[in-house]
Amino acid sequence: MASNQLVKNDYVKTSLRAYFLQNGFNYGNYQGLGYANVMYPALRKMYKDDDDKLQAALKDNIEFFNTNMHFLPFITSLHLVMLENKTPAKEIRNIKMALMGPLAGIGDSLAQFCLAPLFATIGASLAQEGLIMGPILFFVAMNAILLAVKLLTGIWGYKLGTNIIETLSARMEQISNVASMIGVTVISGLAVNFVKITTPIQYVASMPGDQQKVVAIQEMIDAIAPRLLPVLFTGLIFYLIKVKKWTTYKLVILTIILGVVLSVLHLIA
Amino acid sequence: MASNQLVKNDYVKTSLRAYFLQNGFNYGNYQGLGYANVMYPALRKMYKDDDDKLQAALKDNIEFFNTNMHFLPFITSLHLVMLENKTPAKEIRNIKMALMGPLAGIGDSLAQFCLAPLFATIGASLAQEGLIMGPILFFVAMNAILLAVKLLTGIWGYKLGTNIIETLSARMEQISNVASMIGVTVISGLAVNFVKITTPIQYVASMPGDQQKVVAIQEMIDAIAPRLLPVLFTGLIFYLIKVKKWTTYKLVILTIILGVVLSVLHLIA
Amino acid sequence: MASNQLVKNDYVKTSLRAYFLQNGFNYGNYQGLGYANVMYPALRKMYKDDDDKLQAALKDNIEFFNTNMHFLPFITSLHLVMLENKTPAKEIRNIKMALMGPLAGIGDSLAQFCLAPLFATIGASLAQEGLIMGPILFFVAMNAILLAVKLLTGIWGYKLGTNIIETLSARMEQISNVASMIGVTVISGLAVNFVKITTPIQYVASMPGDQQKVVAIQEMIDAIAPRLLPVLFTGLIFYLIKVKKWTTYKLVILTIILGVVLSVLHLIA
Amino acid sequence: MTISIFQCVLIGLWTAFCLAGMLFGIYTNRCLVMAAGVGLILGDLPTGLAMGAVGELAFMGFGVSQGGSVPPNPMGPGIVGTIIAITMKGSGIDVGSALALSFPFAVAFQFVITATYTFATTLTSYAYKALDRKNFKGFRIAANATVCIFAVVGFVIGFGGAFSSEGLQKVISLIPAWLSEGLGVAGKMLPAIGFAMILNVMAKKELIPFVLIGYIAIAYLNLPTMGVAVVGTAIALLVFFHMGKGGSETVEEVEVEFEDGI
Amino acid sequence: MTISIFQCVLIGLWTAFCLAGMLFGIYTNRCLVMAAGVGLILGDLPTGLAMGAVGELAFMGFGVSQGGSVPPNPMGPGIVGTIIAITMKGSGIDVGSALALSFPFAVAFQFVITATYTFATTLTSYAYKALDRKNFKGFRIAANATVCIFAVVGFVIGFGGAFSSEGLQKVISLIPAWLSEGLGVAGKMLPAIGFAMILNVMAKKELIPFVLIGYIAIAYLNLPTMGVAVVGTAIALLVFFHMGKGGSETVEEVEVEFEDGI
Amino acid sequence: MTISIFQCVLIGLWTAFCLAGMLFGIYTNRCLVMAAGVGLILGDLPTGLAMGAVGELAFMGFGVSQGGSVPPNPMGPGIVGTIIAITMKGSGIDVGSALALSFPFAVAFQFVITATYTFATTLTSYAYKALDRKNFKGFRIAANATVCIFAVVGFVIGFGGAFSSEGLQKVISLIPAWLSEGLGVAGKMLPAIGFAMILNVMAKKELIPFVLIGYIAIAYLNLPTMGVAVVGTAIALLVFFHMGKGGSETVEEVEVEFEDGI
Ligand SMILES: OC[C@H]1O[C@H](O)[C@@H](O)[C@@H](O)[C@@H]1O
Ligand SMILES: OC[C@H]1O[C@H](O)[C@@H](O)[C@@H](O)[C@@H]1O
Ligand SMILES: OC[C@H]1O[C@H](O)[C@@H](O)[C@@H](O)[C@@H]1O
Repeated sequence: MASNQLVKNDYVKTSLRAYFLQNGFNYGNYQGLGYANVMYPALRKMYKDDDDKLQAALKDNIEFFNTNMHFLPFITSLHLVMLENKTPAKEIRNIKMALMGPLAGIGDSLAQFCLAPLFATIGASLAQEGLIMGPILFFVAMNAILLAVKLLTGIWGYKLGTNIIETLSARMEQISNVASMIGVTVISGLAVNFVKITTPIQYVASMPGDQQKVVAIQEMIDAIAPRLLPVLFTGLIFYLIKVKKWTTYKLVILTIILGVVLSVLHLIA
Repeated sequence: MASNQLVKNDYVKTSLRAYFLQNGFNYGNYQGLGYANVMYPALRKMYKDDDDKLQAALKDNIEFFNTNMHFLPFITSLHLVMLENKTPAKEIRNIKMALMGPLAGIGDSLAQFCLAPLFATIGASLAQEGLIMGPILFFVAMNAILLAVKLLTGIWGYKLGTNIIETLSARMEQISNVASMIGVTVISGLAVNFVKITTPIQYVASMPGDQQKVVAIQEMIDAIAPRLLPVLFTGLIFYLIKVKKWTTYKLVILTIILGVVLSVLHLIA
Repeated sequence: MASNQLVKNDYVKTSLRAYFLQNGFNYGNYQGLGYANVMYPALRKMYKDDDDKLQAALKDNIEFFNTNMHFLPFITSLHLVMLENKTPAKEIRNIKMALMGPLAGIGDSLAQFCLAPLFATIGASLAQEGLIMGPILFFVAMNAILLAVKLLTGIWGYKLGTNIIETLSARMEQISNVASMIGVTVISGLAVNFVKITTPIQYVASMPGDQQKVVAIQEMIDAIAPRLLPVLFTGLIFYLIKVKKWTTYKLVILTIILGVVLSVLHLIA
Repeated sequence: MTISIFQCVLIGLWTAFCLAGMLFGIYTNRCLVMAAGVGLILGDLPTGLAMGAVGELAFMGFGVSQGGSVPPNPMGPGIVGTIIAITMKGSGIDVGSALALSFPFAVAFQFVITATYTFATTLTSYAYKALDRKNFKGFRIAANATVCIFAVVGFVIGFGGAFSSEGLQKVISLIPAWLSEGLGVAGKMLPAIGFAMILNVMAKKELIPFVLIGYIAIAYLNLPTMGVAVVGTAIALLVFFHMGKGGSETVEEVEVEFEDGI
Repeated sequence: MTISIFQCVLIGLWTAFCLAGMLFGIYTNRCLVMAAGVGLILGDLPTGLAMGAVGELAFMGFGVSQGGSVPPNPMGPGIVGTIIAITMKGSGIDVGSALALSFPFAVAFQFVITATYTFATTLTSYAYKALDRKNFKGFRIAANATVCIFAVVGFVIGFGGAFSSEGLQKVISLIPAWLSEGLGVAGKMLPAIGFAMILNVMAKKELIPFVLIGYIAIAYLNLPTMGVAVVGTAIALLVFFHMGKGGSETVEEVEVEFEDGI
Repeated sequence: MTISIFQCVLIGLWTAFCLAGMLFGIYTNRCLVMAAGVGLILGDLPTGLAMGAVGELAFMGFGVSQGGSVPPNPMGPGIVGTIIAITMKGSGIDVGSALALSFPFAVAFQFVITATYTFATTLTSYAYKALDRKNFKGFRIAANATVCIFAVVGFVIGFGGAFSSEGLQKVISLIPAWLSEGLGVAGKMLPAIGFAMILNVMAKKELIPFVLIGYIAIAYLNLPTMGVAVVGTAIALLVFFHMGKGGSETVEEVEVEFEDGI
């Protein structure tokens, strides 16, 4: 009779199942179904002969869950270690919930705000030169790195065991703060870089001696601050989202109307 | 009989009277006379039938006062709100005095160290190209912004009322610190930018094979640090002011003599 | 009979003797012999008629000592002041030992990580143009500044006397921290600047319409991060030193083998 | 240019794969990737790549789904936009205009996905019921249902987009020059929404300095993306290591103050 | 070139307005503004603008009056300097030399203003007395007296400067080339005084990093003024949000004050 | 080219002076200085300067001895390398190859110096014994012995290097092109060791931000060395003044964690 003791391989397998975390995503319990499903084979092995326990364990873990999938293995590994150590269910739940938020922050910052923009920028510039390498590099680099993240965090959680967990969540919080500082820096930079608004308005100033001089408003704006118009427009959108609680739909419509009207009036280009 | 209750309009009017704050400036009580004068119409309305109270109020407020005029309305509005709420005179005075310093810091940093240099630089560069827009832009931009500051701070003070005043003055201190950090950054930058000293000294180095090479001292200085001479000279002046307590007159004379003598000796240009 | 009271000149002389601090350097007591020797003339004068005391003083000071020689005069001056004030030997020793570490940090950062790289870079660039001024400037500038440091710290220690010594060592610790922040910044910058590794690998991408395009790997690396290879290599070496405790010999051999092999394979250039 | 039924099916399958990949987190749901595939299938890789590049940059800010939020979907430019760009190359539609024209689709797809997530909430009770009956297979079906729906949705979008491309071309060729130019201008403004959305999720007032640093790095110092990230990292670590307690204790209260934000 | 009596009056009125504007805080007392007006009045706007630009940059550091301090007054270059530059354009005096020649005036005017402020201290006791008699009108006259004196002083300076311009020209044409060149060199050094004065008022040692940052921003990164301000703001806010109030001892208090946030 | 015996002696003396100067802290033990001297002595200053420049930059990271550590010695390129470069100029050896060829010597000299310091430990007991006998002169001899040994060692190295230059040339001319090219490549990688050694001594994890700042300053902003130092100073002072206790409290823990470092 095969053992119901988990071996390292079970941890790795569960880590890789993070890819399935969002397969049942919904607005009720978010990644809850997925979480239970990711854990399923390991739980099945632990409670090999005990359908009641498996049922209970799955039901417990269907509850609301939401984190960044690439850092999920850290949580699942800890979870399994604790189960094997017979940690009380309530404690496990606490830790799962405590880590979920910070890891979402860390993971989203890393994957979506740092790695993706970085490789997308490089990939796009290669694609712009007509090289198929562009999308390939993007796809391969992202997946290679994120696969590594999954495996490393999974193994790290496995090795870490339970002993230092208490200090962990505070630490994660701090690291998450750092990650969001970096993320905000990058996103702000990208916003400035990719939102493009300039004005073609010019006027002709008459100078002494019947000379004339063309004065471009855009140049004066640049003298005040480079890329001022994109910044102001992004600020406006931000305000509409934050304070006026506009939906994306309204924002897109506003932007398109503004763009078309101002372009027709030759106020922006 | 008209009410002696102040309405919003009285606050706005008093805010605009900030323009008169320095009309009686003197080295005795600085803006003391001005402050009383700015408050005059509002006080007149409050003590409509009571010349004694008006007299007392004015006398109280002639005392020493000094702040940045553009942020004054914040103080006058709070002052009026408190008067209407029958806040004890001593308390009003405390708040007036507590806010005066930090607001001077904030206002001077904003107006004199950030806005003025910014628009003066842009205006001067337009003027240099022969465009009358230069001085006009400078004048209009400065006054539009500073008028807005007066109205906004005035209305803010009015809305804020008295309830959170205690925490305010500490807060102002902090903001004032931030403002002076920004101010010092800008001023240092401007100093480096606008003080101009270079040396034309060169010497001819003989090289192997009877070749010769002109070595410009200025280039070596630049290699050590760009704009080193202006920085050193500004540092010297700073030292003379700070440690030796020199007056402006002495400094101007020193600079002119230095400039003329070193220029005649072809040591600087 | 000449006084055995020290005069200012004795302090200056002892300060200048800092040049001899490392004349007896060894891996037993480092600058211990040197320290005693630097102090010798002053001690001789103090204990003019008392060989026993001189003997004891010298023996005491042969013990382990290690600091940056240019900042040594600060310690020797304090030492002498304290001796004259009859400070208990134990206390003197404490202060000597407490200052030794931070001053090593400050001095090494200043001399070796800031001044030397600065003037060496300038000197080398002049030398590269064939100007003998290069080495001369380097030598004169370094020695002039470091001589000034010796004299100033010596005089400062003399003036400071003993009264504020207690707070000093904490301060020195802080200043040393600041110095190492600056030092690390400069050294990291220099590493990035002076370690040079690039790859000549190229491949030919076929494009639509039978066109071909040469894609240089180095350009793609630069797009990810400039000077990435030198940074990675320096990181590798750092790891080998820190974690694997490799000696310099092994590192040099590894580097030479790597360089030769990869160059032969045309992987780096 | 017309699209064969075989190509329509291929595009449908490709879109199904890419959209499902969004849930798998494998970054196929990006304009850069999708457009290249469509280009290959339609035999015009260069236009596919060009469209992918332009759309990727414009949707950079939208390429983010955080905390369950659903941004406009890159299938807009990546699938529909690329079809437009390739089939109408001869009629004066360049990738810029195709991008602008595809925006309404991106928003429409966003609707569809939001609807899917909402509808999928029923899966939970289904799963509970299956577990009650110890029907573990049923539970696993529920746990994988969303991704299956996505594959179907993706196929429909891809196939439909390709199949109706002729009708699409007719409609689009009616668009006057001033409008398509205006749409182009609007297209370059649209990324602002994506970035503002992210900043809205992340922004606490303590992060304002980092917003400014990002601005400086790009607008004044012209750093590349990676450079901005390195600068951000340096300063974030500076705060982390050297502001010690100040920093970490602040955090909790920050969360509280989050509501009133910047 | 000679100046008509009518122009002299106009320049007097303009100067009166500009100087009074210093107290009103409307930024008319700037070289850029004053020189343009003088240029208009004398019918040579281009020279007025050129002089305004050069003088404005040189007096950038002086354009500040803080805590009641009185810097050299821009009427020097803005009024007198511009008159010199315009009337002596033919005699080899360019705006650079005119700037240098006007410095003594700038300092002299600083004297006059300081004297006015000192003399105006008598207004206070006058106001008190008026109030004692409930003579509110008297109080209000006192409260507006300084600005009236300024208007008169401004008129005298402007009118006088214009009226005596011929004498001025004679004196100036006696100045040898080496001297006027030397004065030009000195002119470019003079702003140091203004900046050092401001730094002296503001500087605590805690602000040294910001002095360095300003230096880096200009000398190494060549940022424009606004860029320097943005960098300064970013770092100041970083300190504000993440380091508490500053100074070593204040950290504890920071913890306490944190509740009320920004 | 051959070297006269007189030149050999001169090079020996020069090397003795330069190496002793390492202990005196007068910065003669730098490639830039030593190579120039050798160039002068051999009558080929230009090559001496070129070699000095190249070697100085390569050994920048080694130009440091901290806490008693002994880095590869610049006498390698400065003395031996320069001799090679000058004498073999005609045989296709440029300063780059000479640099690479001199590395083994630099490491060998490092051995010799380490050995000297180790051997010199015996001086301490000698000094104690001398003091026991109140033989102060003996004490002083001990206290100056290391520098004397260095002078001798320096002379031997300089003289020997010059004297054996012909044999050296023969050996070197046997080196194939691919190897000398490879050595050149390795030469440009070697500074990494020096820098990593310094960073190892200094680095605590709290300093990581400064490592990044150094990287940014050079790799992205192309600042000169002095600029990097100014940036570092600005930020270090910012930490010093504005993070107060946060900073200093960390420090203690830092000391503890120092062992495991980054
Ligand atoms: O924010 C955490 C997490 O939330 C949701 O599950 C999705 O938006 C994910 O993309 C994201 O990683
Ligand atoms: O510093 C506050 C205030 O002081 C004085 O009143 C004047 O110098 C004003 O310009 C300044 O705003
Ligand atoms: O680190 C202090 C000190 O240690 C040793 O004595 C030597 O390496 C010196 O160069 C260094 O200054």
